[in-house]
Amino acid sequence: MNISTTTSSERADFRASLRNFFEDISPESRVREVIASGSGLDETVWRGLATDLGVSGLLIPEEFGGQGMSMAEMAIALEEASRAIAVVPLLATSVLAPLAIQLAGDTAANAELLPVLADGSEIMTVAFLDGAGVGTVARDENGWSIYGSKTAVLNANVANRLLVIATTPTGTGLFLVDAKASGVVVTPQNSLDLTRPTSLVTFEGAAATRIGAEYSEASQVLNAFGRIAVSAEMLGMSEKLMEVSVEYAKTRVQFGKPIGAFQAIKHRCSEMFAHVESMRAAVEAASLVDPSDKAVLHEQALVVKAYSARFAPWIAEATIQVHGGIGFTWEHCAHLYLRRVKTDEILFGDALACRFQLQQLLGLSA
Amino acid sequence: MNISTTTSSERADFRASLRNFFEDISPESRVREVIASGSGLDETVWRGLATDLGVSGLLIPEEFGGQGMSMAEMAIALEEASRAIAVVPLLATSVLAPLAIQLAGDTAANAELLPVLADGSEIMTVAFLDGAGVGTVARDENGWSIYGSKTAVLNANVANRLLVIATTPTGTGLFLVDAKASGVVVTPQNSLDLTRPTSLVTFEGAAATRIGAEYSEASQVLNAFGRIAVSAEMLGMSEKLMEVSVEYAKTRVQFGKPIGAFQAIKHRCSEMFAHVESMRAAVEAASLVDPSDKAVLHEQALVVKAYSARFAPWIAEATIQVHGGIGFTWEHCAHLYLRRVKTDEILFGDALACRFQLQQLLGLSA
Amino acid sequence: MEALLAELREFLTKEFPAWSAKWPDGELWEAKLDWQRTMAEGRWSTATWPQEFGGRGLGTMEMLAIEDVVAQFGVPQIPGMIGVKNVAPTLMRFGTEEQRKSVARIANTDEFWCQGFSEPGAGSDLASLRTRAVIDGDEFVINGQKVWTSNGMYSTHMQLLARTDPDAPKHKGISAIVVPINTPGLEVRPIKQINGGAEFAEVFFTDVRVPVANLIGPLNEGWNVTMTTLGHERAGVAVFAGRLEQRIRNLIEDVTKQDSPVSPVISDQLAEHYVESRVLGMMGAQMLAKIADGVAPGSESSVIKMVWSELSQQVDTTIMQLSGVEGITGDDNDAKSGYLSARSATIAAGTSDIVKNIIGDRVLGLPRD
Amino acid sequence: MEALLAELREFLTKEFPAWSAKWPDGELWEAKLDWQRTMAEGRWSTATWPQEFGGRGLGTMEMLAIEDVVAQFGVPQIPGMIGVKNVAPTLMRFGTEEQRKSVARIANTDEFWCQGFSEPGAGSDLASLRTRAVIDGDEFVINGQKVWTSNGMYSTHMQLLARTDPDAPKHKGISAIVVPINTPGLEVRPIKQINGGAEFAEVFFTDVRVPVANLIGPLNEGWNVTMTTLGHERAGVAVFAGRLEQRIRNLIEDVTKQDSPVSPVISDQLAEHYVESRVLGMMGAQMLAKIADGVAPGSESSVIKMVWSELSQQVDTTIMQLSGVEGITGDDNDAKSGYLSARSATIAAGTSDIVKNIIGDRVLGLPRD
Repeated sequence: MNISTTTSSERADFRASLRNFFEDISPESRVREVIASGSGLDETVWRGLATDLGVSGLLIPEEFGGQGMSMAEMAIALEEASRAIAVVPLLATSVLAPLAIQLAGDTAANAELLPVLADGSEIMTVAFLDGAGVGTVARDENGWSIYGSKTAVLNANVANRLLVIATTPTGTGLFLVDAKASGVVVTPQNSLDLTRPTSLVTFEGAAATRIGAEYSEASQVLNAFGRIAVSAEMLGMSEKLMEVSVEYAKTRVQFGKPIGAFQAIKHRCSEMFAHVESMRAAVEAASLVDPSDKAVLHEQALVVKAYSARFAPWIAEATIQVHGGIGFTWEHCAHLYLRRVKTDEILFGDALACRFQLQQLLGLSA
Repeated sequence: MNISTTTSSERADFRASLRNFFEDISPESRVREVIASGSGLDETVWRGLATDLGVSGLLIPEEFGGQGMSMAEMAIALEEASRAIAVVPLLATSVLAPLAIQLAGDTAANAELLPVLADGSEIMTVAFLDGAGVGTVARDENGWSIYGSKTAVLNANVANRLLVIATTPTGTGLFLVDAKASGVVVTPQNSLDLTRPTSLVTFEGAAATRIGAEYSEASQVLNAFGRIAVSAEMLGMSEKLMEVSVEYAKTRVQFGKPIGAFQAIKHRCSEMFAHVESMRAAVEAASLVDPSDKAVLHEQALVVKAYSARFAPWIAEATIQVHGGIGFTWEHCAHLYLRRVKTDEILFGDALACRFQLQQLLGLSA
Repeated sequence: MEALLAELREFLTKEFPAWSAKWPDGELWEAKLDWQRTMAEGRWSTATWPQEFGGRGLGTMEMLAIEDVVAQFGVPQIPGMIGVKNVAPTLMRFGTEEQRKSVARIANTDEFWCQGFSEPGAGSDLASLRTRAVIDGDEFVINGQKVWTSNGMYSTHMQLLARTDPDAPKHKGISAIVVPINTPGLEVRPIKQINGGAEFAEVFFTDVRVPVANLIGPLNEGWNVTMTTLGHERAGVAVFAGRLEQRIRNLIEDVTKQDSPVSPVISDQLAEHYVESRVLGMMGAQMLAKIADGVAPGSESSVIKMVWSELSQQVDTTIMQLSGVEGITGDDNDAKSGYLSARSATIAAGTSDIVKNIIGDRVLGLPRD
Repeated sequence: MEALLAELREFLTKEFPAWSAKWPDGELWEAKLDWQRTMAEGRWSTATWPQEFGGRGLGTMEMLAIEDVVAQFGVPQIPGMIGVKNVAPTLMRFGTEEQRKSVARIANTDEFWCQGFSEPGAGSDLASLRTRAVIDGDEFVINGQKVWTSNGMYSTHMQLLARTDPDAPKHKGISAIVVPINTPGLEVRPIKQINGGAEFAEVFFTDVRVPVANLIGPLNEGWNVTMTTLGHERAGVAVFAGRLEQRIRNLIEDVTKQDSPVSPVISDQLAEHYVESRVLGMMGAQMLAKIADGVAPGSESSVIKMVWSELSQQVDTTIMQLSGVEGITGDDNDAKSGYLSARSATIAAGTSDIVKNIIGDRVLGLPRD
């Protein structure tokens, strides 16, 4: 991958323009409209990200119409989009899909697929989690066919094409499947996260194109990027929830004073702040790791995910607690964040699973 | 065992007389004197417990000069003695030793040993924990001889005779060894607990008398009683520490008000109270279990120990936190309790070890 | 006691299948009302009421035993619980002769009552409520807003707490008033919760007029009138404690039946829940034993409430963790909705912070802030 | 920077073995003082002092790099740290010409300073201190008591904070005053801690008289005089963060070398400590990078202090747990004394409660109580 990294002051500018963008066109009221519509996609935001801000192409080299940037910039986009709980397939289409393709090292696939991702003209998603008790296998039957099922496929309901990680006769491969192909069934799930619908995708001999060769190592690197990406999302949401909690604590009066004057509330807010600052340090450090140093990337990704997946849900839960009854209502934003945070917690392994992998790296586990 | 249980109002009277006794003759100043003397035994308190209050004989049948009572009464004595951090071998000599002997079901041993325990004329202790990396074995060499070492032997420095649980050629046995016998070396340890010195006891072919027959099942029952006993101790200490903390929180003024008015302190005290009440319920329930129902006894003992070993240390630590700097001084009582609580936490298995055994009972562990 | 429970078992063995046959969809509102009428006819829902009001005059322990048997049969909860458990006892004790006529109608679902307590500005600090009731001739004129009114959408009447003397100290100057829900000026709107349910409502009062005769108990004594009967609920936490213990036993049994073993860390976490729930259950049992001995429960109910709410929330979080991907995709919808619903455990009926304040202030005698 | 560190390495390679040869028992007080003199002669302990005071005029980053190298060599900490790090900078900035003469003597251990701040009634709430200094002619007459005075037993001088205007608001009316320890009326008693150590002292003042010329900075401005130089210590927490991360790495390495594997639950707990310490280390590194860029650190130091103190306490508790029976019998005395000592981590230099208040009040702008 041919990437460059901006300076921290350039990144601050980038963050400011994203924040303005989302505040303008994706306020919470708009998010709720899109959720109610059931479409699972805010077209306006998506077009804006692709065309005005170039976010869809951040991780795509300039030769393929992208910006040729690093995870350091994409982390900011993920933070800001999640802060706004925007209903766009940013993680699936602009992070996982272009990285999955590039990690396959297939020149033809890069040339075909990266440009349509960079300009946002096509929505793709990566199907990486096997359905319960069902693996996904690829068979070479005069061309590849996929059998099995994938669960929790992000934004599959709006995707044109699916990148499927499947078991091959000799290992693991990455495959491109048309979402409308015969033998592909996309069934929307009753997802916890209302801003990012997931689907069960079943394959019954769906025709597929293989991208690149053996993919098992690439799949590990993709997981590492995935962990950093969802951690950035959790950071953006946690920061927002902390701000919402602090604001409420300043204004809500009970027993004759703002509740933020009570230590139980004040200290909860201070702990939120400490966790947000910690997550920020960890996401920044992980997103600046040189991706060619795979061992370091793997370790840092596990650390940041283990931390975020443990404390971001705590912050979302504490936000409801600080708000009391009002935080438990559908109308309050807290649950929208809680739902998305809990989803990020699980994707690419929860905190316990990441710590288990770290134990292995540290020689603690047999 | 021939035991009877008192009513709860009789037990309340018993508690009151014990509380008075310890407040009178074992105030903290006295405890510190005995600690400083290095003797590890407050003779006055010990005599009083044996002769005035009959505590040494609580768990010993009347036919052997004891009171023929149950763990329900002994739990109260352990709570009150530990509340006063009295420097007496109550756990070792009046709980573990008589139970160890009676569990062996050896009529002659009962007749010989229980009366001198009941009247407090002899101090015995039970050596049950193998020294690091060294087992304790008994060999039949024209009479039994013991080899190996035991660690953390409570009050061994003042004991006349030791009850040793050792591996026999066919299983496990209980053995009586004279503390002054040739081949027995008692080495005082640098114990954390200043009120209940432990020793390393090494045996190099020390002559021993076997009590009863195969002891492996009895040893399990003894462990269960041990767990209930140290939980009762932790309850007594936790209650005292809570009271000390609450008292301090009412009087210590910072930032213009008593610190107990600050929620951080108030809620810490409320949590202490909740844990103390929980421990009280658990100790009471466990100490009222019919000992002949071994499965129930085993389970309840694990539950009460798992709970107490987790939260009593927290209470002792929180006491220091509530007190700030003064709680970190040698002169404040907190560390004397912390040291004894942490010791009780470890004896008969810490919370994690007890939970592991519970997992096995629940079918959770392979 | 045994004869009583035998009678109950016989009753349920006969009536529950009959009701199930009559109502294939037991979740229907009408079906639930019908079940409540059946339970009232048998004088089981109202067993603690005095006989002259159609009850059996039983004590708390008997009622708890009855509830246990009822739970074993798996019959639905009666929908008018608040009326039966909270409102009716208040009316029996403080109500006028006219008001007491509601008691029988509450039992047989002719009337369905809610309680108008919490307000947007008065949640944890309930006594700071500001809904006003001003006497104008022989009527109260009520203005203000209530929130978190359980069953507000289905009720015919409200037991309202309103401020009748704004100059009195916070806990004084509050009165309890009967307000028919169909009174002009009163509007009820459902509150949708984060789990999608809507068991609560907001209620708005704009110049709502009811007769002064609707006052329950003395004027300006509504706080005491209401808190006295809230005490009836106290023993309930002991039952909650036992149920949570059973729930954790069931969860662990389910886990042991799974094909793939869980992580040793989760296993230990389940054992931790088990230990805490066992101890909670012991506290609950001892509290019930005290009640059975005629001793009024003291601080136990606050401690049990505090431990129960935190533990039950943790258990739902653990279940969600056990469900993994199935929890976020809705393939295990019970885990998902249990997790979301459990967020209220440490908020409803006094947040954990408030319970800790109460223990600190009232039990430990710590200085108030 | 590299040349500087090379010079330091050369210095330590020569001087440390020489010192070790001279003092077979490096724990002796005289040995430690001798090492401090050696470090001062090399201008390494005083590297951040301006050159005119015998320093090297270096910045924070260089000092941290120096401390890293010093730590690598495993040389003892200098005993007069408080004088060198806290008192001397204050005297250089606010002291009279006479007072500044102490600076060189602090470096070479001719003078040994402590700071008299905390009082029995003024711990977390330091500004409520009540030790009085009343001007009587050209002397202060001092009465009161200090507590938790680090190195109080070994000091020749104290930088005292005393109240000189009892009518002023809490943070005003406090002055900083030089008090020689041998002044009549002053008594120092050691405070024994729960781990058996006695690095702190109580100091009693009974009509202690010192010249008004001993005032440091303006009268009644002692709070600002002192807090300004306390700021010098701030960057230190970043170093603590890095050291805790390393400590946890070492602990895990030791555990992996054990013969018997630890429980999977403890393994997970160690991994949890590892994750938190790695993140803490990242925060520390980013804070240092900011300082290196000339940006003043803001709220980071409070957050790092809070996380550090809780995590380091947890780690010592885990070590005690790993030691099991050996911890309570003293067979693993490091675990035991580490556990006891760690109780002060959440108390010393601001309790965790106070740090959370500071973050809430100053960083988040929450209303003060």
